[in-house]
Amino acid sequence: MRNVERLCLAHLWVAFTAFTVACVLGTWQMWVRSPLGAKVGTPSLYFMSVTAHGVSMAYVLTTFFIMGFGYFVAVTALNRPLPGKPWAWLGFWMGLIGFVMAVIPIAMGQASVLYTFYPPLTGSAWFYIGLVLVVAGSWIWCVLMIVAMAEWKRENPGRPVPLVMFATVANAILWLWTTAGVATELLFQVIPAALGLVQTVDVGLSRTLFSWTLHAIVYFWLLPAYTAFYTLVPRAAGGRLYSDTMGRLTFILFLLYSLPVGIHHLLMDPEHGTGMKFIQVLLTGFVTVPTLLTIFTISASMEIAGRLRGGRGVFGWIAALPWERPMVLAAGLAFVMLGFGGFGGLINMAYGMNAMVHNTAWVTAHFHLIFGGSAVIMYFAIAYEIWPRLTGREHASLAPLRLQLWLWFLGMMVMTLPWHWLGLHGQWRRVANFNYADPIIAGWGPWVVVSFAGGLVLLASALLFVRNLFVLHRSPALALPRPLYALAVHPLHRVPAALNGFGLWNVLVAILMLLAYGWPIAQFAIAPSPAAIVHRVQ
Amino acid sequence: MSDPRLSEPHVLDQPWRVWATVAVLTIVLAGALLGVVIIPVVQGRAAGLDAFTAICRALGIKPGSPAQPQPSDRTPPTPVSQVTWTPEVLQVLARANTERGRAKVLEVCVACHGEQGVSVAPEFPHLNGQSGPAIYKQLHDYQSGSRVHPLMTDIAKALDEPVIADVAAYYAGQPKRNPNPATLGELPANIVQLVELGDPNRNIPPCAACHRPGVGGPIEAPILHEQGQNYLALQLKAYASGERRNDVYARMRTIASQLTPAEIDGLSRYYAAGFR
Amino acid sequence: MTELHPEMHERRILGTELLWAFGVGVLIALTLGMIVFTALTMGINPPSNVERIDPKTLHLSGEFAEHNLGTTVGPDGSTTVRIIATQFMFVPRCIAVPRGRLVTLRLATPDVIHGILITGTNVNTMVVPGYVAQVHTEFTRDGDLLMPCHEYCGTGHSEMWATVQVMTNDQFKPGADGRVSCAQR
Amino acid sequence: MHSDQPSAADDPAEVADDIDKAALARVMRTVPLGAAVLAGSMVALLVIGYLLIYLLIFIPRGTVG
Repeated sequence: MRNVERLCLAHLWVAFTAFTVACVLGTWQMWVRSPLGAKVGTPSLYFMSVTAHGVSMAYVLTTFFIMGFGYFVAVTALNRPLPGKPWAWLGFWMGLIGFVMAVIPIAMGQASVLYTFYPPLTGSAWFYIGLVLVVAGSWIWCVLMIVAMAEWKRENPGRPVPLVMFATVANAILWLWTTAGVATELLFQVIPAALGLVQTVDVGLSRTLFSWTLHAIVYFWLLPAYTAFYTLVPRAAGGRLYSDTMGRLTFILFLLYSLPVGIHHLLMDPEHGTGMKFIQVLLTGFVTVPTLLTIFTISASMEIAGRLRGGRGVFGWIAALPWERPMVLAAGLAFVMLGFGGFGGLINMAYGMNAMVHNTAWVTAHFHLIFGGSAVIMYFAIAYEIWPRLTGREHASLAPLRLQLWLWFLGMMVMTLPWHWLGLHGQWRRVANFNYADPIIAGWGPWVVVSFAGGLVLLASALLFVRNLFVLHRSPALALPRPLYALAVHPLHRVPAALNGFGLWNVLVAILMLLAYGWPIAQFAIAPSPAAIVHRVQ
Repeated sequence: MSDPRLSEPHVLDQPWRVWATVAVLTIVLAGALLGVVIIPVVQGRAAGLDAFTAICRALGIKPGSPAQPQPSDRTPPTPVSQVTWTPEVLQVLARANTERGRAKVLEVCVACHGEQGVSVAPEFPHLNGQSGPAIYKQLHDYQSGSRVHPLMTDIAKALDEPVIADVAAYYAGQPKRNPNPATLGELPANIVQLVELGDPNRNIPPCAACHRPGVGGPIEAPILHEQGQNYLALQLKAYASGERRNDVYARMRTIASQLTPAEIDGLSRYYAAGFR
Repeated sequence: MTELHPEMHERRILGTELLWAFGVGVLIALTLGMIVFTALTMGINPPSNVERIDPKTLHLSGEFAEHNLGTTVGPDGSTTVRIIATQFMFVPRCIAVPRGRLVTLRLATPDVIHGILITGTNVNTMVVPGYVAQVHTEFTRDGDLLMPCHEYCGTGHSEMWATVQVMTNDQFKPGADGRVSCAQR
Repeated sequence: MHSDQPSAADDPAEVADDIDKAALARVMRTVPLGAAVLAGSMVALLVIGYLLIYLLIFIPRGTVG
């Protein structure tokens, strides 16, 4: 009853339940938008569904998965009990109650405002209050992660924090910084407007505050995948991590550069000048650095494994890797999707060129590849890896696991590659139906059908994933738990404080945020946007 | 990196602190130099702007792009409605007194719109359960001449601002009870589709996107269900012909002028029957 | 090659990583350099017109009053298009623009956030209540294009679009008042 | 992972893997050649794709400012 296993499993099952429902909704949405589904459903139903899909995937799957995985890491990597376990349960229940509070108004059609908070269109106050509770629950997790690491450091002076915990705490700190923007927007602008306490809203300010959160939140979702790349994948492949130091630097760079770049989501907005937009585009250039470092470090780690297994030549090591292991397979597929998604992102961030693709299917393709593809396929792999530890049971067969990962990869590629093409031709986002009688839109029809087929494959994969987990709960007991976390080629024995904690980096984040967001926010204090009247959906 | 055998962590740390700070500041300053100075000044020179204006535009202190001159053009306006939705107006509506509204209704409106907002003749609209802002806007438009009616123009001109709000609030608070709802008969499927889905071919948005309570559409959009069939048809025709033109930005004129007579009839019956 | 001391070897690994980071830095500089180069030589920016306007009184006076909307050619030959984006319609619904000439699109909204793009072109901007969104561009091909609303603005969002007629110089003839409307087709 | 009774077997720093030191030293002579070629060519492809889209699609569609 008191075990951390229960805590982790509770979080993970909430995450994956929301995920499965959201997959069904997403597939239905693609059907409605395709030429096959004309006259199916109504716009009211469609936007209700999009809201539920976005909230479940972006806020519930991610937050609950990251919390559950974080608790697992804190206990297994630090090899000490989790501090403040009752608090962890409090965070869980706050999140779950918040989720239910948000879902009820969505289902009643009183929050069909999508999962982004863009007043003056506002939904029911319960929707926002529920989501604030989810975030507040995750703040408890952040504090527990920080405390767990601090206590371990006190007990182990001079020893480097295990990389996997260092990465998890980096993500917790990143999340605290990230949520500051959206929490301010919700508490001071959106919730008073939804409650009817105020009749107007400063839209320029609300968009700017949301942009504070909008980019870093995606890194919050991605960092568990990166954590797995550095700490789980090399061991699963039978090798060593190429460099522990670079792992630490990578997570530090993510903390530094994923925040002061949010205005690249507002490149097409009229409330910011070109100057601040350019500065944040430049900083966005730097947020690619930790990803590109990861690609090299992890490739090198895999190369170690491949060569240890007898691979030769420049590329022979790739074939020699144990692709039959889900973690290795998922990492390989995740990198392919990261490549395509990263390419889309490179186009998005390119200042004026953003105009070519902003708010088109290109963007939807980009974040489905990066988050739905790379991050979520690693969530699957992590779940497959830690579930035996959580349940004390072993997978009876790895074949259905591999099939599920392959289906997810194929479905994602078939769904998103047409979206890039459609986006370049101007297919816009967030619509319930297209007029396929229009000569321009008519040409898009076949590609929309292809992407719908990809959606069906994704749905099959999602259902297979849940089945695999259910089967595991009834599988034979695990004989001996395998060690999970990879060693580095040269394990660190001593590291500078800068690479063993976050004091310096928090100061630098504060400075960067002041420089990057000081003027964009201050301008609304000097000259507020002319007030816009709130439009309430309720 | 220094050799870890020779130094303790906190000594090791110093270069990290210095170099990380220098790197971060250099990047931001380079960005500022390019984005706020070099790019706008060079662009401004090509567009005939002085450097100061170009930099102010890049910072968003002055309007316009640093790369282009601002257009200028002003012609005198003739607005189709004088009503604006400001916090002050919404405040007036929120503070309305339904008792005073009822007194005014019994004195003036009752003859046509009934005490409970149920109209006495098919050419007059039912007002029970109508949205307050919708009634407020129409009375104002009669007052300013944006909407014209042989009776209503003079009646509205005799009302002052708080009374308009009171009357609007009174009728808005009356329950819906249309005594003579239309019977649907065989309502064609295309009418239901027009209400729920609109018509993408003709660029007509769904009626329900604005005329359903709590949908977050235009503030002045009236509630239509259980409105009189005759009145609805008359108004759609008046919008279609341009006879009625107090819809801001011609939203209803544009839509109504695309509807066929059969659709106008069908939509009027749909809403009169009480569908939402 | 001789066996290195682990710490020396770790430093060599970090040296390799640093070399990689340098290469990556060069590539990032190349992508950013493209942006800076085209900003300097071609004046390419994201649309960033920080021009405040009261969304509540747009229809009463000024350039966004109903009959001031549409395409106007000024005395100096510059083409300006004024468009209102409102729930759930663009006014006007058909927009005439010339090919191969600089066009300035100015958009405002009286209600919620909208956004536009024009298919096959680089015209794209958010339309945020409280601001005039402005795009300067040149249309490089003629024909009918779609201009949909690309930001969710309510249930009627999917039916919100306008048509853009890109006209050749022969077709694009302003009237006496400088106004140009779409050709009936 | 019986959480309240942590076992040393869970501490990664204390669990050696079965990788032979000599074998590791041998492969480390070639690593990261393959990784550099693989990752380098992928990143180069990305940047080339970016430049192609910038020059062949974005610019011909008309400049914006």
